[in-house]
Amino acid sequence: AETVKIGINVPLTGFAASDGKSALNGAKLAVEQINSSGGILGKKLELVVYDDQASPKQSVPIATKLIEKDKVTVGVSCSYSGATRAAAGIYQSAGVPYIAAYAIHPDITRAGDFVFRTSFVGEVQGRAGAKLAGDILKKKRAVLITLNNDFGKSLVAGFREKAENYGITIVNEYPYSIKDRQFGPIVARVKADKPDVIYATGYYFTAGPLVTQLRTAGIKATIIGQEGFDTQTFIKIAGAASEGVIITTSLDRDSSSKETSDFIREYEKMFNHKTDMVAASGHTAVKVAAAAIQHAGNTDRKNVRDSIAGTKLVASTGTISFNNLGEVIKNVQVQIVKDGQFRHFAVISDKKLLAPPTR
Amino acid sequence: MEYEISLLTIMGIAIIGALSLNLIVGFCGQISLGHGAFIGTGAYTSALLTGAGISFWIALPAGMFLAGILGIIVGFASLRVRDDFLAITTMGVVFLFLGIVRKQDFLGGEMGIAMIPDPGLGKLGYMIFVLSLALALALFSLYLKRSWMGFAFDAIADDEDTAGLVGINSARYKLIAFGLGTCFAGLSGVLYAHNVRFIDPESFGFVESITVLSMVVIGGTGSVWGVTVAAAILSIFPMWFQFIDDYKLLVYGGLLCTIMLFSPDGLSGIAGRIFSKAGRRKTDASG
Amino acid sequence: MLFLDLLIQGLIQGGIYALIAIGLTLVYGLLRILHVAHAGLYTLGGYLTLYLTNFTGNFPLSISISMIGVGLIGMVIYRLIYQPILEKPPFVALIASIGLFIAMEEIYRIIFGPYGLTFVKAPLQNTLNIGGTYLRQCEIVAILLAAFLISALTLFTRYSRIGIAWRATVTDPGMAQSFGVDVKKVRYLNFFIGSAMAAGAGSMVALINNLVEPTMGSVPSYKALAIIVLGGLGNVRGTLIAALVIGIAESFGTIYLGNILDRDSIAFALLILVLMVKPTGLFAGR
Amino acid sequence: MLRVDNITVLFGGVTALKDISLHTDSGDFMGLIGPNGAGKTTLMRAITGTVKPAEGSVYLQEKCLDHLACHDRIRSGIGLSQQIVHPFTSMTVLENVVLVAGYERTKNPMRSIFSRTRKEEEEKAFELLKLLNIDKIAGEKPTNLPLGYLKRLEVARALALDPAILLLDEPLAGLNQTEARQLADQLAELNRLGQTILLIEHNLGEVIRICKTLAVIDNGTLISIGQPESVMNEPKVRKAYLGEEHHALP
Amino acid sequence: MLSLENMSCGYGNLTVIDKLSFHIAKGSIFALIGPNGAGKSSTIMAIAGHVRIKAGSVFFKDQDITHISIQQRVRIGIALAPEGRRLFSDMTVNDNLAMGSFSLPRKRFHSNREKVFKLFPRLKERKEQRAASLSGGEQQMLAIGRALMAEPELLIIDELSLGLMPKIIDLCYGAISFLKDQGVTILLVEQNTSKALEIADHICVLESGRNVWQGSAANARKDPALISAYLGLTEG
Ligand SMILES: Nc1ncnc2c1ncn2[C@@H]1O[C@H](COP(=O)(O)OP(=O)(O)OP(=O)(O)O)[C@@H](O)[C@H]1O
Ligand SMILES: Nc1ncnc2c1ncn2[C@@H]1O[C@H](COP(=O)(O)OP(=O)(O)OP(=O)(O)O)[C@@H](O)[C@H]1O
Ligand SMILES: [Mg+2]
Ligand SMILES: [Mg+2]
Repeated sequence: AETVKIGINVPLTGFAASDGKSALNGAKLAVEQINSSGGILGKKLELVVYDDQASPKQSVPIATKLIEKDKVTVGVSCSYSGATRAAAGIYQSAGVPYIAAYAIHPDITRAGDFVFRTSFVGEVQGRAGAKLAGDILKKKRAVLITLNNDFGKSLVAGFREKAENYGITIVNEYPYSIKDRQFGPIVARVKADKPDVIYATGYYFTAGPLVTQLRTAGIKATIIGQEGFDTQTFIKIAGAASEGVIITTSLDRDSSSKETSDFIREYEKMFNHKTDMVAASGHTAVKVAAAAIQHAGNTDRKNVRDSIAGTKLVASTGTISFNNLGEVIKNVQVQIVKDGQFRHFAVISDKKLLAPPTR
Repeated sequence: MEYEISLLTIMGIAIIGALSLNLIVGFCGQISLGHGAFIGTGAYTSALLTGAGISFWIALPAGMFLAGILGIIVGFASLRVRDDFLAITTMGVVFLFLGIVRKQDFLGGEMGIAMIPDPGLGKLGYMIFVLSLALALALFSLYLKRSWMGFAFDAIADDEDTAGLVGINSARYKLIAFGLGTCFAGLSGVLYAHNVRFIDPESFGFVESITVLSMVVIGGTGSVWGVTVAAAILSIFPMWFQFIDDYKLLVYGGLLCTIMLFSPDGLSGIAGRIFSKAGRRKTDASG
Repeated sequence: MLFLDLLIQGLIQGGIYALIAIGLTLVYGLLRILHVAHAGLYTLGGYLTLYLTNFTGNFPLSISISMIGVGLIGMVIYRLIYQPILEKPPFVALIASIGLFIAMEEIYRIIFGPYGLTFVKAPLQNTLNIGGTYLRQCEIVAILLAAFLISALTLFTRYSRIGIAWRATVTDPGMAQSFGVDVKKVRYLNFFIGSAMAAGAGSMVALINNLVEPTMGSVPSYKALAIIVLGGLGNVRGTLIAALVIGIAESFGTIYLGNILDRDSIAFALLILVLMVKPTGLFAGR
Repeated sequence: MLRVDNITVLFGGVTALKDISLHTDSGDFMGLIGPNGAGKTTLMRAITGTVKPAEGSVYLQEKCLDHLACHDRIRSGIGLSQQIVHPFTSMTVLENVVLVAGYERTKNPMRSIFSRTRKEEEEKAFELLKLLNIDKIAGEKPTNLPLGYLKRLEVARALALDPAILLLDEPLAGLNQTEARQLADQLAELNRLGQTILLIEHNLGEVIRICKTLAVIDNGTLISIGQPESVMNEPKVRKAYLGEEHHALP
Repeated sequence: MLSLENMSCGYGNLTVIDKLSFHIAKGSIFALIGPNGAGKSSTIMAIAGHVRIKAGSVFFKDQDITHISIQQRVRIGIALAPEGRRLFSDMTVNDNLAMGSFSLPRKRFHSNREKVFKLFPRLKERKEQRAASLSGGEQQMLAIGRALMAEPELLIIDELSLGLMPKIIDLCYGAISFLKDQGVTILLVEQNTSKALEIADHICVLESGRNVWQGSAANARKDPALISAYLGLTEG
């Protein structure tokens, strides 16, 4: 039978495999959900998945292949920024819509009007972090521990941008690389800085050891993380040290939204693994694509693009719409670790603060 | 067709990269684990220049030139340290390169450089351009191998001290090898940058250097056509092996390992054996 | 105070590096192989210890079994991969080793999953206050284990005459045999000890981070190479000192050079500087 | 021709050569003998620049070599055959010699890229192999060849440089008596044709038979130099070199 | 003491020694002579276990040693000073000697070393020097000394006089006669034919991997035809 195809490039092998797997699982769950409720346009939805090892070198031919050989209607990137940015140009020039699930490089959507992103650009979330620290928590002295890649850098750029507005002094910033797990020197220095809040960017595998080591050294300052922390594994790694860590993210575990709670429940059932933000992003991206195709009423790529641009969808990561650049507009969820679980802490919905870039 | 074009372009770029390393490793016997740095130098130079509005046709030689200069500087290191020490030093060069690029805002830092201008040849035109450069480099390599320079390289690769004792200025030859090799590495970097049109530090790291080296070794160090074939195959290996997706890297790693085990002299060794066997059979038959 | 803290952190890191690198030095020293896959054994050590600890609840027992197990696997790797290509030019073994390392990481990912694993109940996590410096028990144990294993190795090589057999085997295995050295045994033993030490390091790192990932060996794979080269290739004492030097340099460098160079580049910048002055490392081993 | 002025070589605490001065004339055939470890090879290495003397200078045809790198010294006119053979194992015996014979072509690396033909060099190399009686192994790789052949290959390579002076370090070792005699005759013949030679050798019989001058080094110092017969008759030479029990020439 | 029975050996597919037989009596000196490439070194290395024996057998002290491992041979009393010396070049003179006595209890090292130093005082002076930096002759002394450290019953020496000055050659031959008087059996390869004829009890002449003459040295000395034949031999 004929199907509607969505193409996915995702790192399934190599260093980025764990994120790739989560994102792909999220996407698979979305397909499962859609198909079990009748598919779209009366056809089944099908994913065409290729492993890109998070490498731009591979995502380029993959994009070409998805467009030309597999004739997908929409492309979804479940990969990192480099691979996504390189592929975005291909999709744009072929006139095929492309949705980045969680890659945060600002230039991705600048490839053109066929490229969208369902996750926050780093700056937006960074600004939310600043509001959280200064406005909600009323902290004054911040230390930044920055993951030295596009993710960490853009988050921190946003944080810095708004810090002053909320009365925060940035005492110091310490960069570290994504491969670091030992933060002894940084921790020693942070201790001497005596901050009252620490804005730490990173992924769960760097954040877990980092938080443990900060607490071991007797540092009591509040730790603010972001969506990179957002997985149960983070809590497992850091154990008791993770209690009280606050993060900005897209996924509200205590959400009253049916879409979100269904996602969390069904994900765990289907994959026997706790869900995380990356999985929710993959899920959301596919849902957005599917809804747009349904809405367009056919698989004409140009029509689908227009329909994506006009999206207004309740997804697992909140209510989604796009601005003229293709950047997502949605609220930022604030979660806190309590008794070994992420719990609702606050929602930031300040439209002006969260406005994504428009050019 | 576009898909095939993009694969062939990638292939051509990889062949240029591998042949350039072959000049250093295969011809002159100087092991280098840092080729990514020179490819990266070419890519960054051209990306910056064309980004600033300068023509691709100027950026291309500029990228080669700068990579070659950097290569000669590293070549000076090879005059001082040898063998495994050199291997690790060149590996250090790649990490240093990355470390510096990462922290330099004008190089895009961690974010890399996006929207690198199109050279304006069209996809097909670009592919033809890349493939003809690859062919030219292969021919040049073949020529070089048979020239007196190649002969002197052989001697240096074999035994540097003795080469000195028969009057060969191995320091100069080594610098030339590094200069030439890295200059062509720069070429492959330039071509890469304008093909993918996005570059970031990670694309030119240690893993990339090792990938190029494994093309050379699997092809058979020093064998021009062997290296060419190996680069062609390995560069699109991930695409070919999409169907075994989850096991792709496992197969790749296993393949590197088994080829080394069963044919340490690489493809050219395998081919050599097949031909000599075939040749023998023929003479058997006739005799 | 900050100075002292940084120094101590540098020593801890250096101690862990030493454990990994000394195993690698042994292998390099004997076979002249840049054994990148050593880091794969380090990762395996972490996984085994983690699984065993979660299963038995006994960390000392688990780490011992893991070290022995990984030591044996090291011997198998030697037998299957390296022995057949010993006579070939060095980069043959290097590429084989890299291939093996890639394959190992992928096998771990396929078997243990791509996500990091953690201890169900991580032992030795209590914090001790030593004169104003806070350290966890596991960090102290890591240092002690490094010190213990390395001194045991030094004594063993000195008093068992295995050291001299080792060195003789390096220069001329054939002649070493002719004077009664069982070269095969020496090589197996060497791989056993080297791999077991890698497993010890992997286990301690697993515990300190409470995290084991398929890719946890990627940094040690090349940093350990930098360390053994800095130490003079094949020189145990030199490796130990180089490991500590790099640990401390990184500790201070992260703070004072962090905005110019990242951590990995610091180690290599140091390495290149030293090699330009002393082309055969801090302590020539050959 | 070749002049060595007051050379002293130190290895850590060991003084390998003490203030040695030596001089060969054009067309000379000088034998250099001395006990094992006397410093003969070290002297040769000081001349070619592979060891740096603590003091002293080396001149070749009145040109000071002190600040030249090894390959430049060789190019100034030294042909060297080493005590421990070092053939290029990846090349055939013939190619070993061809490479060296092309010294003019490899002189300037930049120009070497533009020349390809090896015809002349091959002919010349083959002549040399014939001269040394190893032409029948021309096409073989040196890896497993007996030492006797490799020694002669070293000599052939040295000759391929058309050197002003030929430095030979124990070229006869590893050859049997017949072969040694043959090679010695060929050397004498070369010398007769005008080749200056400095020969280090333990095979006294041959040395005395073919050399025109004889120098003796003991313990890093030159103890005697002159006509072979008269030198060999000096008691201190006999004592150092032959041991007390020898009272007559061999 | 040592017998070869129709031994053939070689490398890969190449056979270099074809059906060689000889017997060496205990306490005698046996010399192998022949032109370059005749296969002398190959024979020796086959006895020491380094070259693959393809057919025939080797007996030592009435024990079949054709297939025993290399490292066992030194324990039953065979020590080797090979062609090219093959010293442990990165190790000091002292360590090289220590390796010589590796198969013996540790305390024998000192007493044996004293004996070697007495024979070659030069080595004592160079005790802490790296073997690779010794002069050619010193290296040869070390190679012989190292073999002696193993207290062999059968001492195998390839190219004894290579690169040695006459005085040391005499010294070495003196040492060999001395060892012979102590009951050590010696197998020599020697290019210097006259020397070999002088000292050996028995000789065996090899040519292209075949035994062309075998017998007592006394007979050989009396056989001018043989001497001229051998001296007249050219290689190949
Ligand atoms: N790198 C070095 N370090 C220390 N000592 C050295 C070094 N090289 C040579 N020697 C010593 O210098 C002395 C002279 O050595 P050289 O090789 O010149 O002797 P030779 O006269 O050539 O002897 P032979 O006839 O045995 O070859 C020897 O005692 C040797 O041990
Ligand atoms: N490792 C090897 N592989 C293949 N062939 C070899 C090897 N070693 C020696 N040969 C060949 O075996 C033959 C016998 O060599 P061998 O070294 O035994 O001669 P030899 O009598 O000791 O000569 P010499 O007097 O020069 O030492 C030669 O033709 C040689 O080329
Ligand atoms: Mg000498
Ligand atoms: Mg021999």
